[in-house]
Amino acid sequence: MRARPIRPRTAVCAVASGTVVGRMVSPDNAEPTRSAGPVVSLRDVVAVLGRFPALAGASLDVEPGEVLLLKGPNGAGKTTLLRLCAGLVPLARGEAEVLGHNMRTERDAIRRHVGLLGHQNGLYADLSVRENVRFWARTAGASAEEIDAALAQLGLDGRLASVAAGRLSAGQRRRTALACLIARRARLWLLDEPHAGLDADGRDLLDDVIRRAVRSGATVLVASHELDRAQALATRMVTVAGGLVYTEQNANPSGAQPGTVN
Amino acid sequence: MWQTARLVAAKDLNIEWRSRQVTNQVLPFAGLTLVLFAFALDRDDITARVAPGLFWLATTFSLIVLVQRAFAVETSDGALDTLRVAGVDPAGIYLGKSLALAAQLIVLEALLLLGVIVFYASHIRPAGIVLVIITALLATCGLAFVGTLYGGLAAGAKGRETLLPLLLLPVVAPVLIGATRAFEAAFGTRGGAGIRAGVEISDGWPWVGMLAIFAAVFGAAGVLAFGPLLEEA
Amino acid sequence: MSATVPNIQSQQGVDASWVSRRWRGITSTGFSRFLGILAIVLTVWLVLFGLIFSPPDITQQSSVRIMYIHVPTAWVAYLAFGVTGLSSAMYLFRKKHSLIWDRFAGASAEVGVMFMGLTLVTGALWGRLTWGVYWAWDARLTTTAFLFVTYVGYLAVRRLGGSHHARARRSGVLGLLAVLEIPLVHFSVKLWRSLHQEASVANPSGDVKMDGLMLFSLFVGLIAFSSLYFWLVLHRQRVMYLEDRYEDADLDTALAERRAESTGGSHG
Amino acid sequence: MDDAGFIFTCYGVTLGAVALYIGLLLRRARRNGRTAKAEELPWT
Repeated sequence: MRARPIRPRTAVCAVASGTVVGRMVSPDNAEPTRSAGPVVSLRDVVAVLGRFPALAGASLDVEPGEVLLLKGPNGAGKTTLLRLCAGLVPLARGEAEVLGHNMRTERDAIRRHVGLLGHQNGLYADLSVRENVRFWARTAGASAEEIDAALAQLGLDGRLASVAAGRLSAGQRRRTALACLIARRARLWLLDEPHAGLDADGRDLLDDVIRRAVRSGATVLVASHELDRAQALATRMVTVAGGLVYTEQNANPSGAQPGTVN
Repeated sequence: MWQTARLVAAKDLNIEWRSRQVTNQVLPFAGLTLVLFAFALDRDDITARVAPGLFWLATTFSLIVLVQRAFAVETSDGALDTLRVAGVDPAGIYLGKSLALAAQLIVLEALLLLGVIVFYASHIRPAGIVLVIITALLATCGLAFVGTLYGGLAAGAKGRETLLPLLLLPVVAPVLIGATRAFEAAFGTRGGAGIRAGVEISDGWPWVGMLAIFAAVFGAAGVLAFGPLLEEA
Repeated sequence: MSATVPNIQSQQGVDASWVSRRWRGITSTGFSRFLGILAIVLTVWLVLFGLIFSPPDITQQSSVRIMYIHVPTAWVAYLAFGVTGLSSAMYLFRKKHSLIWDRFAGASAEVGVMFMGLTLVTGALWGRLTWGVYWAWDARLTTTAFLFVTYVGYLAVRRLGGSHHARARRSGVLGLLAVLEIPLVHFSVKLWRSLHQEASVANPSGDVKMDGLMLFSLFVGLIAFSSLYFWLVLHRQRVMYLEDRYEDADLDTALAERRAESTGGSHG
Repeated sequence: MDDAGFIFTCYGVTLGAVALYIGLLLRRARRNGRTAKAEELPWT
């Protein structure tokens, strides 16, 4: 299924952000451009897992082309924040817009343009590396050349390409998942601990992948504990703690005051 | 939708081809069921008479195993999440997975049929061959549609191993009944009370109609409902 | 007595001092209290008529008295599942996706499962007296048993967890599928039986010659159980609302706790 | 009355089950409604 073009939503974006960034965003795959506003805009977002409020009123704006590093202790809500942006976690309270679309009402339009690398790689253990990449690329309508390019970019075009994903090491699986992500040509990349399991070469490759993604117009959110690595790459950094997002400039929660939600 | 369906079906069948789980585990399981039925019933004349029912019962049990497997593949490494994030058309996923499931079931049924003929000394009347094939195809479609629909509902849920049979078995009862009666007509055997000794092949065709309705109803329901079911499952 | 429920001194005008305050629970309103009293009165009446006033049947003797219970429970169970299907559709297809429809669907299914269980039990007792066996593979019985299991599964799915709307969506789909399933199961089971055996099992109500008092007893039973059903569903639905609300209220304290985690100042 | 055992079982089981269900329902209502104010509830 080919993706539907995203329709422009100038008014909503401008109102929501108050700032309009001049640079137009247009990835290689020549999707119709839309007016630039924040790629991610969260307002007092609450997300509940079971009965546990993983996000407790988080607010965040991410501008196009940013590489935003999310840091914070384990259990702070980083993973939930990324999964929420991917449309996997329901919004309990608050408002969220991703790529100019409302998360509650237009989730389908968001999803086609978001790529998530979560804790799990989303690979089929019995299929080879190439088959995995091919499957995920084709569901997004990528061509054979793009698939080959993605494999080559991560050094998976040699002997490894025909090995079953279940037999790979953790780092190699991570690389395969990255190749799938590249081939899917997302405009918003959500990387959850992408460094986990990668060796030094793999980390260099990851940096390279992120740089290329940004160059082609994507926006990247990275949650990582590898601060040295990620900081060199990031254009901005926020701290997630207790289900809230703290910007680096002022250490006050950007969320609403506790107790006044709704 | 069809493009996605083809991709997903090819992927599922490829996984099966690589892992050989059906060949190595489900088939022996189904064959074992046939043998155990023979032990439990312990009378040759009875097993021959109830062979069609046992055949479809073994198929139904295998269906549950196959559906569990089809969704374990999707949930074990978060592939289902990735499918949702990627916005892959749920109707396409549904049709693709149903198709792959149906293909596996057909292979299983062909071998089970052989087993029934060998173990239970059943024989198909020459005129009943067409009836057997059409019945098997339609029943398989129905089973695959229902199985995928309820498998998707239970996927990722706590206690899905027990929930799936609870949901699935009552629903597939019409298929079990219909396909069994149609097979009896083709085999020329009569289960149950055996009041009427002979049964005509034409007795089987109304059941084929019912199987077709079943497959159509649940296929349509699955295409419509699979998307909402996958959300936050 | 009312000390156990301190905040629910409902300020309604209905001051029924003859009803113990304990029973004026939080989920009751004037209307539901009326329904409840109606149900109690009619049930007492049903027991009196069913056990004492109505005459024994010519062919079934006293066993016909079971019918005054059995038929209304079956009727109420089918009504309940119908309401579940309807409410599921209302939740799924109305723009607003109001959770009240989901709660009605769930409440109705739960009450329906209880009544259908009772139908099976009373039916077995009656069958033992009239047919000599507790169970017969009659089309109607078989369909009923399948329905019972189906809705037990429905209730299991409702307990899977997730947000209220996730529960509503999942069970709504299942509630509609069950409605699709009923005619298919019934049709196939009926066809199965009709091919199989001659009418060895009597048509469950056909051979009862009803006189006026018997018919009246049955009628009382239907009204009594229907009002009982409406009372139960109304209250179950309200209890469900309270449970949902309780979880939501819990969220507020959980949120405060969650936010407090970050005030340790570990961020910089 | 003949078959009195069956008939009384039938009436007893039915009415008993309904009474049990009502009892559980009221208990749950009381437990979950402890913090509820009457005027907040949609049905009052």
